[in-house]
Amino acid sequence: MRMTKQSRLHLPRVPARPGETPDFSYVQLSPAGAVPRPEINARARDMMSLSVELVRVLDDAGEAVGPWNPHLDPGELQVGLRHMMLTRTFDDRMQRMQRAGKISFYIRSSGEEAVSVAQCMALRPGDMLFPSYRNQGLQIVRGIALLDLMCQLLSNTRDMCKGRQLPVMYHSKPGNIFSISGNLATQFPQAVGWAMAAAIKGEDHLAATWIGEGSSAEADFHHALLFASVYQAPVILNVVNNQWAISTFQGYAGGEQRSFAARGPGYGIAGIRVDGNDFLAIHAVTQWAAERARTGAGPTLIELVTYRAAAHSTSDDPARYRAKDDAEHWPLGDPIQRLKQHLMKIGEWSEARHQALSTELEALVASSWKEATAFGTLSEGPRLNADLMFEDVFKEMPQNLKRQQALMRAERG
Amino acid sequence: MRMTKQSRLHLPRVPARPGETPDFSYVQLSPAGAVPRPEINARARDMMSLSVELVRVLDDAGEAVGPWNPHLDPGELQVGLRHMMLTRTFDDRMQRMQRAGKISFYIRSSGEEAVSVAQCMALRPGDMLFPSYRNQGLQIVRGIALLDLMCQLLSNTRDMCKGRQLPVMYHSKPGNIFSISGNLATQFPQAVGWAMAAAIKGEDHLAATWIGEGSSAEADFHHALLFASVYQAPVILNVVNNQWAISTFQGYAGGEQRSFAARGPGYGIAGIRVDGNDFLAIHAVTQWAAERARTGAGPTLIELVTYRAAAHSTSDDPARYRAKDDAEHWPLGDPIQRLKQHLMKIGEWSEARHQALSTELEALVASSWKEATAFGTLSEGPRLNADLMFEDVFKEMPQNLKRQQALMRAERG
Amino acid sequence: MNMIQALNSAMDIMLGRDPAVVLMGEDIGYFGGVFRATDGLQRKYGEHRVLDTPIAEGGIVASAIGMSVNGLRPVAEIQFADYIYPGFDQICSELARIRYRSAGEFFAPVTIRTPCGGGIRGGQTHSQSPEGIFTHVSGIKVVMPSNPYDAKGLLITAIEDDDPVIFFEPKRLYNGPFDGDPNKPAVPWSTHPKGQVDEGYYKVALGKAEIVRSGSQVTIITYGTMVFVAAAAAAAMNIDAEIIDLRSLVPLDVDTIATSVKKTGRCVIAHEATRFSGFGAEILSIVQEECFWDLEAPIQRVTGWDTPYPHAFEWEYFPGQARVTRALKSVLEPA
Amino acid sequence: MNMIQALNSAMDIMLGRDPAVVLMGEDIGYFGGVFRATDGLQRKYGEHRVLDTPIAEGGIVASAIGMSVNGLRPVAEIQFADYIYPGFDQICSELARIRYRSAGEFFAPVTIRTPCGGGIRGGQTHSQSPEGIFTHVSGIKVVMPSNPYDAKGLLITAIEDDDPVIFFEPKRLYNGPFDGDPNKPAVPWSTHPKGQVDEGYYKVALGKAEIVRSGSQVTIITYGTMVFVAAAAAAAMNIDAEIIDLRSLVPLDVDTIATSVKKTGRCVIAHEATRFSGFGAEILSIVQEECFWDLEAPIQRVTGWDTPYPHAFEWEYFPGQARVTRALKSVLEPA
Ligand SMILES: Cc1ncc(C[n+]2csc(CCOP(=O)(O)OP(=O)(O)O)c2C)c(N)n1
Ligand SMILES: Cc1ncc(C[n+]2csc(CCOP(=O)(O)OP(=O)(O)O)c2C)c(N)n1
Ligand SMILES: [Mg+2]
Ligand SMILES: [Mg+2]
Repeated sequence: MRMTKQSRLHLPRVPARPGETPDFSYVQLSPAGAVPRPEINARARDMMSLSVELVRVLDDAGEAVGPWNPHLDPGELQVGLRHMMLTRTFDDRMQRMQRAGKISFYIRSSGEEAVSVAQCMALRPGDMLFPSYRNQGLQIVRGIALLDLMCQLLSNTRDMCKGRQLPVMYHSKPGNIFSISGNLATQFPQAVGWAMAAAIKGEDHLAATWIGEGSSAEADFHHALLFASVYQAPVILNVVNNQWAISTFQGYAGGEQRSFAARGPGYGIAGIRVDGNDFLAIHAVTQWAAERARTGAGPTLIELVTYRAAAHSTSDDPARYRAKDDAEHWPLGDPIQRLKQHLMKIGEWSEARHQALSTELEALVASSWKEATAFGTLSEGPRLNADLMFEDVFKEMPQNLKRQQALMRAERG
Repeated sequence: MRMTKQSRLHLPRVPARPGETPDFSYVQLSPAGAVPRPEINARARDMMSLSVELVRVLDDAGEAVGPWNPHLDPGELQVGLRHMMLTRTFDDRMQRMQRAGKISFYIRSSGEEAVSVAQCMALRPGDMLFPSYRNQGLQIVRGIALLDLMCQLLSNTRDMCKGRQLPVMYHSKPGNIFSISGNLATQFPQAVGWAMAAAIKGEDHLAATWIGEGSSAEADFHHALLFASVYQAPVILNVVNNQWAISTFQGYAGGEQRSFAARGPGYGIAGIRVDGNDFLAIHAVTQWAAERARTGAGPTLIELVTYRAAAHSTSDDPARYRAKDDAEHWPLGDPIQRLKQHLMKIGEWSEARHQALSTELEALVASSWKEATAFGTLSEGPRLNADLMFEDVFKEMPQNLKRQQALMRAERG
Repeated sequence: MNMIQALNSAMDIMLGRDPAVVLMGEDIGYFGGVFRATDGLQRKYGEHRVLDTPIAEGGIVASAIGMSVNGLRPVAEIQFADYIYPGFDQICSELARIRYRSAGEFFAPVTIRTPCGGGIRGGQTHSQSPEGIFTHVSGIKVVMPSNPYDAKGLLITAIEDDDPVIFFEPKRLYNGPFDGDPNKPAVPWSTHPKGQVDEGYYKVALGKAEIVRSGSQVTIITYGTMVFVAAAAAAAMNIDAEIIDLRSLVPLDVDTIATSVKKTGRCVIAHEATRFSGFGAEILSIVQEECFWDLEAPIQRVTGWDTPYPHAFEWEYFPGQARVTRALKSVLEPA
Repeated sequence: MNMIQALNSAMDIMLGRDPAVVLMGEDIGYFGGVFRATDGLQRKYGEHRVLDTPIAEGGIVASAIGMSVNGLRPVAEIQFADYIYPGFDQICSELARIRYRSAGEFFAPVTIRTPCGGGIRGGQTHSQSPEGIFTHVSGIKVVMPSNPYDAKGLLITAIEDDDPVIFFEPKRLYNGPFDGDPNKPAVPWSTHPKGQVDEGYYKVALGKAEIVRSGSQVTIITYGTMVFVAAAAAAAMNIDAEIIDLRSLVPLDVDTIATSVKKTGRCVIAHEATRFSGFGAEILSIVQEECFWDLEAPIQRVTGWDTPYPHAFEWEYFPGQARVTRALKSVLEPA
């Protein structure tokens, strides 16, 4: 075949590659307080604009403005700030520990802490969470001990996953947090099924699930929206649009033509786009969606517009594919800084308290780490019994696995 | 587990089951001529209403009205009527032949003839078609000989599929019609890939593909819309909403909450809903979408609102799951009757010519059938050589298949 | 009862005994399923226990997983085994893995029922036997009954099992046993002992093969449609064959297999699925590993050919009595 | 060249020779792929020949099929073999069937590249070896090279082949041969003869196995990562083993296999994938069928266990030298 003509294929524009100056002009913003707040039982079709505008509560001065202001009391905001700071402190420490060879792999949520923390705080303990691998804030808010998280990261003798899962693939039955999968997007329709079961059982718990904007390209995203729409399942479907999927810009997931929230109304589901770095806006939107779900008004698709400030994972180097100081130019700032600014604005926080808190959290993380490593690390200390490899494949171990377990023991001498 | 509470799960409403009176009040109609016709290069987001309204040209009196009137000349309309009548005559005859045991299985397109015929006539011969199993009108318009279609249905010695495919799973390389699959929806994203290749090669052919509203629930539907949106592929994605998927009402595919065309704008794709029994409206909408694709204005998702007037297939009995005389109450009537009425209205047709034409077509189908059966039927006459079973698995037959072919011969003595 | 009635009875009983059991699938609710397996069950237990679903096998499996994690016991029907592939990722990356990756904290007791096999002129997309593929995925059990009695007992066991089970139903056997000759008049289950099915609750264990005929000359290891074809071929040759119906492929009853082959010294394996990398290869491997020193002739596999299942050549593809006979001859008088 | 450079060179050459060749996949364009296999190719051939895609394996395979039907030769990368399942339906219901069902009028010359196997601490979702599953699907060719020279020649052949090919790349071998001992210092390909790769165009035929070491005592049939592990184990035992690297699983080089086992009378089969219904079962079955009368001991399979690939127990799961040695011993001195 000879190619004589020019290609006419359209390719999504990527704003800034290495060496180029960051350019976020493509991000559609709405002024803080500008977007109206519909009734809880409003029909998806009657609030389509919510899916393309951007719900914001915190203005540039750090004031909480507009109809979406959740009017949370300062104490709750301080708890939220603490959770976000703990998440970041934890992330940064674990990143260093991976570099030090203590754990095999790590994924940070830097710059996206408000997503998991504010959303989880707006839900009830009985609500079931189906996270992606970048939602550690959910574990923090639900009170999973740092020790437990760290032991999982270390695949050590106290690992909740018995050494079977990659680091960060946590789960917690008591915490109502489902097992995280290494396969993208699979949790999305599972959450809808969980919610369908809640409805069938006549319970008013809801399910919430998170997916990256890149992963929304997977079939599971469509199945989730479709089943949620058909059965009006009590579920909150969250797309975390942090602009990047490893090296792939969000335009390649469809973000160039339309917002991700806009997929919702196409399926007859409420779609709402929110400032993913605005703790108050996220909390308000999530509470609104939760009330819709609980009152039988149907599912909601929330797009959280944020930015992946760090590398995709410890295996990744973003300098290869995006402008180096991108994150500093992100128009929606940093979630921790913005909530801190607001708390200080309303006289409920100070630099001194902030300093004290971060020192406290550093110490907390450090002591937990010390405790965790006592149970073994990748390179040193006690190791899990390899026999565990053969358990939980089935409820009872079948003949062939018993036999293989014995062979494995023999091999190891 | 004990279930104490009432289920709160929502289930889509099915308007009329056997014994109930047909009820089509759920179908959103727009008056003929009422829906505006946007510019070819209009952006999807600026014409969202097109995806929920209903483009209609023929009014109840049979007049062609409004901005979507394609102003086709009477000759072309007469050709269209002929194609639709031939499709129906062919379908009815093949249905009878299946009942007579001459073929194993058949699927009619009764009541939906305008979809394939009008759309195909609005496209160019170089445009590639990726049909479902209910688009025989495409084969008729593209001039595939009845003899070839019938021999495929008979899996006889002249079968284009060499006996490998179920009846109706045609293909035609010269006719630019892709091989039909028994697996629902798979052709939808394949058509997008074909269109991407056309763009890469700098050609201005487009791809058109058809899917049932029920099949739009499959992952392939989402992949097609997503890839079409990301690469702005020159493709026309058609959802034939004939209200039923075997026994499953369209509400179970998401049609209760929102139109199928509305999925388009959610992905940033033009979505347009058209009266699927209105030859002129379908032709106009398809031509509009084709021009968009050819001029690089992007893909279009068309929902054709029609009714499956007959059983799903020869294996199905709709009396088990829907009101018996449903079809007669369908608010959009019958596509053949409506075009006939229009042609008579404009003085280009008469009962006499209609009679003559149907007699001619009956004869044509009958003679083709006679010719086809001479090459063998399911029960009598010459049979294909079973050796063919082993060919075309690969381009060259590998050792193991040669060996198995020999064994098969030995078995047959 | 025929096999459809037996399956219906199993689901009826489980819906009645356990409020956590729900049925879901395409056309299974109001309509009762394209093969009528769920006929009448929505009327009896309501629309919230017997759910019609969108046509999305991936969505069906995924939502069934979520439901099961929330305490229900979904029984999902995939209309034809040929259409299970859109759900493949959710089955082998998720359903099979949830207990393992959560160290047993979460589990997904989902049963997936699906009709398989040819013989009904369904062509390449309504005739497949993909069971072998699923036996390679650690964490799911795989079952295929060959008669109404087993079908009911195995399905009840599968639904009560806390591990995921894929339950293959040889559709050619729905209405009666079939000896491989499509020209013979059909035999109804009512005339067959395995068609005598108790109305009530009973179980057939997973992982237990059944010796449907004990014999001394050769062991025929088979399952599903081929059980009756093999029996008929052996009878026609009148040889004293021991015929084993595996019933469940995972877990596999290696003891019954090995004991038999050690006794007979000869082995034929028969299934309808494509030969290359079909489940017969695993059975053959196990027999070779367990019984090598007892084998008096090469083990033979009787299978479908390594092609799709062609519409017009269904009976040339199907491993009928001629193919079984040839294999039996070669193990009895090896060249 | 290491294996990544060899694969990159193959794609570079084919992009240069044939304007119909396009590359597509997740992160393969600007970034050059998570394993760098397509590094520099978008810069060299442009964004319209080397396409970044959405994260949708099903969409990638489906659109590649459509492109191929329109005259292109897409080479699609699936980032990890563990993530090929969302594309499974398009692969086995469509890609494998298009030539057959259209009686050869349409065909889909798509090549799917995907890294497989463990040994990089990837845990259960970055370590799988699903090749066996695809060998059961009639209509697709399945290839797995074990070194840079073969990787380049086989990939060029696969891209030019008019049938669909799934091309598995044992990722542990990307940077060097590996004898199964993770504690030994890594050996680069530069020190290995198979790392001496011509810069230019050349082909290695599909369906031809390579005898990497000829010997008389036992035949070791293997492919991918296990080629070097098996060789090291045999060397350590210093036995005179004949080692066969299959290179392509479909079509399979039965003649080379049978000739060798007839000569040695003993056979060990080794692969990294899970044992039950793995490809080893088909190889074992064929050897048993072809060489029964020549076998002096039961054929042994050396494989991964029937569990997912656990993160913390990677080397207890991996079929290392100890497992190979045990099998060799048992075929050489059967109990
Ligand atoms: C099914 C599947 N395909 C591909 C991958 C490899 N992969 C892991 S993360 C990732 C990017 C996901 O990006 P996004 O969904 O935006 O989430 P983010 O990392 O930005 O939070 C990819 C492609 C995978 N894990 N699973
Ligand atoms: C993947 C897959 N799942 C299920 C089926 C069985 N099946 C064949 S046609 C059909 C209904 C399709 O309905 P729709 O898409 O509305 O098309 P229509 O028959 O109305 O034209 C079903 C469920 C199939 N062929 N393929
Ligand atoms: Mg992202
Ligand atoms: Mg329909």
